[in-house]
Amino acid sequence: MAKDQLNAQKNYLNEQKGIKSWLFTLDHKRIGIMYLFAIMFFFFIGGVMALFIRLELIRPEEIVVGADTYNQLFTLHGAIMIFLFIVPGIPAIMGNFFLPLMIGAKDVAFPRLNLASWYVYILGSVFAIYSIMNGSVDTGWTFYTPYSSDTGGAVISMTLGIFILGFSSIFTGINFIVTIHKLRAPGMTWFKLPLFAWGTYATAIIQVLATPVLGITLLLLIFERVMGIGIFDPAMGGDPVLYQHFFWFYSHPAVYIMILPAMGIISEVISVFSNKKIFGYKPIAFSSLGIALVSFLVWGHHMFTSGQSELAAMIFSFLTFLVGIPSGIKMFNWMATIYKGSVSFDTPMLYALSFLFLFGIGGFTGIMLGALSVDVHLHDTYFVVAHFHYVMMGGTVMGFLAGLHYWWPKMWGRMYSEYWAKLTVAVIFIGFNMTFFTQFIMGTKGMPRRYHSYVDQFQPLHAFSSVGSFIIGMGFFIMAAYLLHAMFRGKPVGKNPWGALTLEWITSSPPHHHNFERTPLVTDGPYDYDRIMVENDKWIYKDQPVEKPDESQEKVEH
Amino acid sequence: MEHTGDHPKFLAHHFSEASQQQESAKLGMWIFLVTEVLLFSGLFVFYAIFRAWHPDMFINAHVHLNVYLGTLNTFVLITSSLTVALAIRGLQLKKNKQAIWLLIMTLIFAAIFLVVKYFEYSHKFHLGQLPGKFYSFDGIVGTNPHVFFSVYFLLTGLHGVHVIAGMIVIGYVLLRTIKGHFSAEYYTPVENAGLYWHLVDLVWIFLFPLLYLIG
Amino acid sequence: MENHHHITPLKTYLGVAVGLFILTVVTVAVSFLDFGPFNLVVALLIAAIKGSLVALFFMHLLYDNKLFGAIFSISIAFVAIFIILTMFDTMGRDMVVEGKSKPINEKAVIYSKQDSSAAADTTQSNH
Amino acid sequence: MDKGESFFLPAPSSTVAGEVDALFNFILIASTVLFFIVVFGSIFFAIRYRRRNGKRQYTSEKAHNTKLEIIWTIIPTILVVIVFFWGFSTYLKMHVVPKDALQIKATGQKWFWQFEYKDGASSTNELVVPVGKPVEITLSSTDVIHSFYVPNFRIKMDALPNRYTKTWFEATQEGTFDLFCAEYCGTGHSKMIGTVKVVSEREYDEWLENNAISGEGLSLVELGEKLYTSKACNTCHSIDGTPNTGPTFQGIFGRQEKLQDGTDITADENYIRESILNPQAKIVSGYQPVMPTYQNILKDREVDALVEYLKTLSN
Ligand code: HEA
Ligand code: HEA
Ligand code: HEC
Ligand code: CUA
Ligand SMILES: [Cu+2]
Repeated sequence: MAKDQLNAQKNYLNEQKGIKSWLFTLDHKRIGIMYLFAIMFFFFIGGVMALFIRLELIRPEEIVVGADTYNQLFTLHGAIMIFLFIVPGIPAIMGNFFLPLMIGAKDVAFPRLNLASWYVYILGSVFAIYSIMNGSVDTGWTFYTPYSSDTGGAVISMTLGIFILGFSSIFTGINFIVTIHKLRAPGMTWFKLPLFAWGTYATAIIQVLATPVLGITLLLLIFERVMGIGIFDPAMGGDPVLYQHFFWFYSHPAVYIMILPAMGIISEVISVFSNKKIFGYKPIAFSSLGIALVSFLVWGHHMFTSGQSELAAMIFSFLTFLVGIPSGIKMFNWMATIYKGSVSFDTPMLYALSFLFLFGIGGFTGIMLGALSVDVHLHDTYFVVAHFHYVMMGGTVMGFLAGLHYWWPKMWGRMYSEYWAKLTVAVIFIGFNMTFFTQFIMGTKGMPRRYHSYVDQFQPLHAFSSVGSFIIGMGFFIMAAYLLHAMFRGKPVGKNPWGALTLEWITSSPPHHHNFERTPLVTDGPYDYDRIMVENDKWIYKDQPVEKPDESQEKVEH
Repeated sequence: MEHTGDHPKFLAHHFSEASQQQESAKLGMWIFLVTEVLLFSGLFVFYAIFRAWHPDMFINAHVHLNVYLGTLNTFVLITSSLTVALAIRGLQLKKNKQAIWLLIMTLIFAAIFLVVKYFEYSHKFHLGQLPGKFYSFDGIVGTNPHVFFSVYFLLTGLHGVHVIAGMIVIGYVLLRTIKGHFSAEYYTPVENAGLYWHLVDLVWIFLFPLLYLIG
Repeated sequence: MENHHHITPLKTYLGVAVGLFILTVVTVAVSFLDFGPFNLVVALLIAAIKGSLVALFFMHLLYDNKLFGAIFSISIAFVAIFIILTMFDTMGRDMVVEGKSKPINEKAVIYSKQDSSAAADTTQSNH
Repeated sequence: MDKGESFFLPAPSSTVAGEVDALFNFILIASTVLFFIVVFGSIFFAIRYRRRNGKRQYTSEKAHNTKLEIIWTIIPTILVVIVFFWGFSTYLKMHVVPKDALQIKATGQKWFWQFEYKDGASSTNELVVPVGKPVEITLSSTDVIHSFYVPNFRIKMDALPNRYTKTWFEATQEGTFDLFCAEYCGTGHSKMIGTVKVVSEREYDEWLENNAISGEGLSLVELGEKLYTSKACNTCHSIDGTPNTGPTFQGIFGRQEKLQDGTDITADENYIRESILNPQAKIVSGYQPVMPTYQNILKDREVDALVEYLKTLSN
């Protein structure tokens, strides 16, 4: 019976019907959902490739794929995970869906641009798929010259694909900046913005400033390949190290494109599930901006052994450390938020705690890599591989999963099974540490990355790591199952199952087409848990125990 | 729907006021211009690094560019920038006819720019002063002169692509002006097209001395 | 609801355009003089002035929301960062240990066909 | 475990290794402490202040504490400044080559290392150095970027095409150490593994002498057999019939080869010679044109030796 109720109630999912109503929609929520499916598809592909990589590495000799195929596998795994999954991931899915809701807007500033960004994403991914099927790419996701300027394969169509994907990223970025500047609901001052909005705002700044440089870099790479213009290829009078400057000018800031929105989600989740006012709102907000700006000054830390000048290495190392401090500020503030909270251990909170644990390790190992002399030893070993999986998978993906579970009931109006969800957290957490902690040890022992085979001494560690990766795979398999189940069959939820105070929770689940019945008037902060509590979709004020007058009332309209 | 009464036709449903929509569009445009500047930045870095490495070669090579044609094109672009600016002024003052003519003039100047560029290019093609491995001119002393022509063609080529894109955008707003879509209350698309065009001009203002005057 | 737009006087526009023309003539004229390393500085200075005129008047930065100006300045700042930090590397490779900055063979392969002897020369001298 | 090997790091066997390890351990310990405070602190608080019987409560309005905030900004800042200077000083040491260092040229090539010592001695994939003496390695590459990495020495430096880079080390311990190529360079990247043999100074001098007049005493076939491994042919060509990156050498002499352009050719002396010196001229069908040229690496006699050796594999 309850199920029917949900279907009867009008929402963005059922207000219009048919495939066309999706493909031509301008509704940011639907675009978010379309991104969800597209991006999850590529996450799955990238993940399956990762499992093949691990399978191959169980033993030093060839098991399933030869050296060339292996090289293509990690290249595609890296490129897909970065450009098709994690960079667009949180902004395009959760940002699209929830940013307008959280600031009380009816839509993003440029809905048509938003839809265009989805199509551009698809176009870019078609190029990527085309390249995979036509000769593939074996350059590593970094496309270092001169290897990339004379290897065979579909380097040009792949880079072109990534070039196109860049536009999608830029469109999203422009949209978010303008939306946050111009479409906040009345009363939503800058310092009442939810921290997720600050996170996406900082992300959007990076997207706008860095992505064009990736674009021109890849264009130059293509020109180098076809015309030998002499910028990167030493045979034509160019300098391969210069390519690395170009590439990392984008790709270092890009790692903060990945992490900042995840940090935004973690701020939301920790506050909500501790039912406590977020500690240090302003430091957290400003540290996002700080990270965004400083992130442009550190790219050279990927090049400490590349033959760049010692002066540059020194500057880049110093600035690298400065990025650690704002990240630390966030971590400490989250800890202080939990202190004396009223903490519940729902699935999103478990992911948030996993985030703290794993990102902590990833971040501190980043500091090791930033130290010049230590990086000389660790560069291009599995230590780096472990570092970036800890920050990307352990950081961003955990943040992403926290967000996915936190907002899933809002997106679909239905709840997943807490039992299976909690089990999955444990499976993924354990599998993840098995897979990648071993890689730290391999790295410090000197195991270079991008190796199809290796010296025998690393065999036990590699095997252990591979077992871990299959456990992760299992975890995701269970997750896919219960989330899909929840989408259609889950128990309907009310407006606000978690008792959160941000605006997306005052509208119905799933929200209807225009987000809110009427534009909300914002008077409370997003984290005023010291004086507001939500029980059974009722906003209870500590000093005036009446229902929150305005937005929380059900109204039938449209 | 909610939009009732005095809501102007051009106002999208998710904005509450015309000024909000206009400011949003302009903000979006400015951010877009930022991405354009950074797109060019890569080529400026290319230029800066190689010029610093091979200053003599750059100086020897740049004399092969035609300063007069470059100067002419500078005048042409500045004029076209002026005409767009005046076209917007025309709309503000409700002189739509004038605006239309000024936009047409802008297009004409843009075309002149391209024609001049065409002559410059074909001359270089003829001499074999081509980028990268197609370079076959000898007569420039210095290390790797083909790199200078790579930078030259990439910078002016990317700029040329922007000129063409700008012409399309201006053509589009011109059509809409003719159709009477714009008024003194609403002319944001024209303004944005203008901004784009000024950026094209701005880039050229830097390209011109860097390539033609000092190499 | 503030819907008043600044309308720039015709005189200002024409004045700016004339200024730009004059500066163009100046920069071309100056390029025939030789200030040594300052050639670049002078040329860029004039270009910067011209650019500012376009941005402030044609693009209305002077009258518009200050945010736009800030955004635009940031983009210029990042271009500068890009160039400067990269140059810390490319210009400083010999700083600590000599002999690392120059290519072994200065000439690109496309010239080796034309004069292989010259190319061979540079190879020798660098050993 | 070897001497000095720890849970994370392999045995330190060069003069800078100790310094690198010291910093590594310092960061490790400092991070572990901070990690325990932040992460286990958070988890502890979460459990300590868990929601009892599912009831939400109003919580403290405190969201700000200047003293704390200053502390957790300043302490990490101090730590990273220490780490920065420490790391930088060792890094400089790694880059400033001592004046009296022994000079060896190392060239990376797909997919082996070629070393050239003074007096014309050379070796492939095996770097021989004396213990207790600083050794300067001048790196370059003939094709793509490779990277010279000896984990036990804690040094790594990219070898760039058409440019020299430098690194140096002073081995403190005799023995044989792995030498990896750490920069991705294609199909054979993971096979581009060599060794560094650290020997006493006397042995080193002997080795140099023997190597400089290499192969004088051997017959052509014997020399060819030696070259087959020492010049890294074995990384791509097997002698037991299994195809690898390149065709097998088993039965190569007199074999009919189908070339990529469709023509057939019989492998005779000239063909083999050309294949070694100018491998791109004729590509065997089914293989990539990835074989490096040995033009400036092999002496004439050595090419002859290889040809003779290959002949023996056909009976
Ligand atoms: C989400 C992505 C992400 C994130 C967030 C980070 C974060 C950081 N990364 Fe990482 N990194 C990558 C993704 C990421 N990285 C990738 C993909 C690569 C490899 C690419 C490739 O080569 O293929 C890489 C490689 C990489 C290198 C190059 C290694 C090499 O190739 O030799 C370096 C070197 O400095 C580095 C440093 C750092 C630092 C200092 C941080 C910092 O931001 C971390 C800050 C966080 C903390 C420090 C923890 C919390 C802080 C506290 C609790 C306070 C106390 C702190 C102190 C005392 C400092 N990273
Ligand atoms: C976001 C980034 C990201 C993520 C998430 C991962 C995830 C994983 N990665 Fe990867 N990795 C990179 C980015 C990433 N990686 C990059 C950039 C490189 C460098 C490439 C290069 O060198 O060029 C790299 C390289 C790399 C290597 C090194 C290869 C080498 O150097 O030789 C290895 C080896 O173990 C590895 C393993 C794994 C494994 C086991 C996972 C696992 O965690 C994967 C688990 C995921 C799945 C199994 C998918 C299951 C999904 C579903 C079932 C669908 C779910 C659906 C719903 C939820 C609806 N990765
Ligand atoms: C990087 C891998 C690699 C190395 C190292 C290498 N080769 Fe080759 N070689 C190949 C490949 C691939 C081919 C087939 C394609 C071709 O004909 O060029 C080949 C072909 C040949 C052929 C022709 C084989 C035939 O069946 O016709 C000969 C002879 C040969 N190599 C000799 C050598 C010798 C001698 C050495 C060492 C001194 C050596 N190669 C080192 C990759 C290698
Ligand atoms: Cu050579 Cu990797
Ligand atoms: Cu980085």
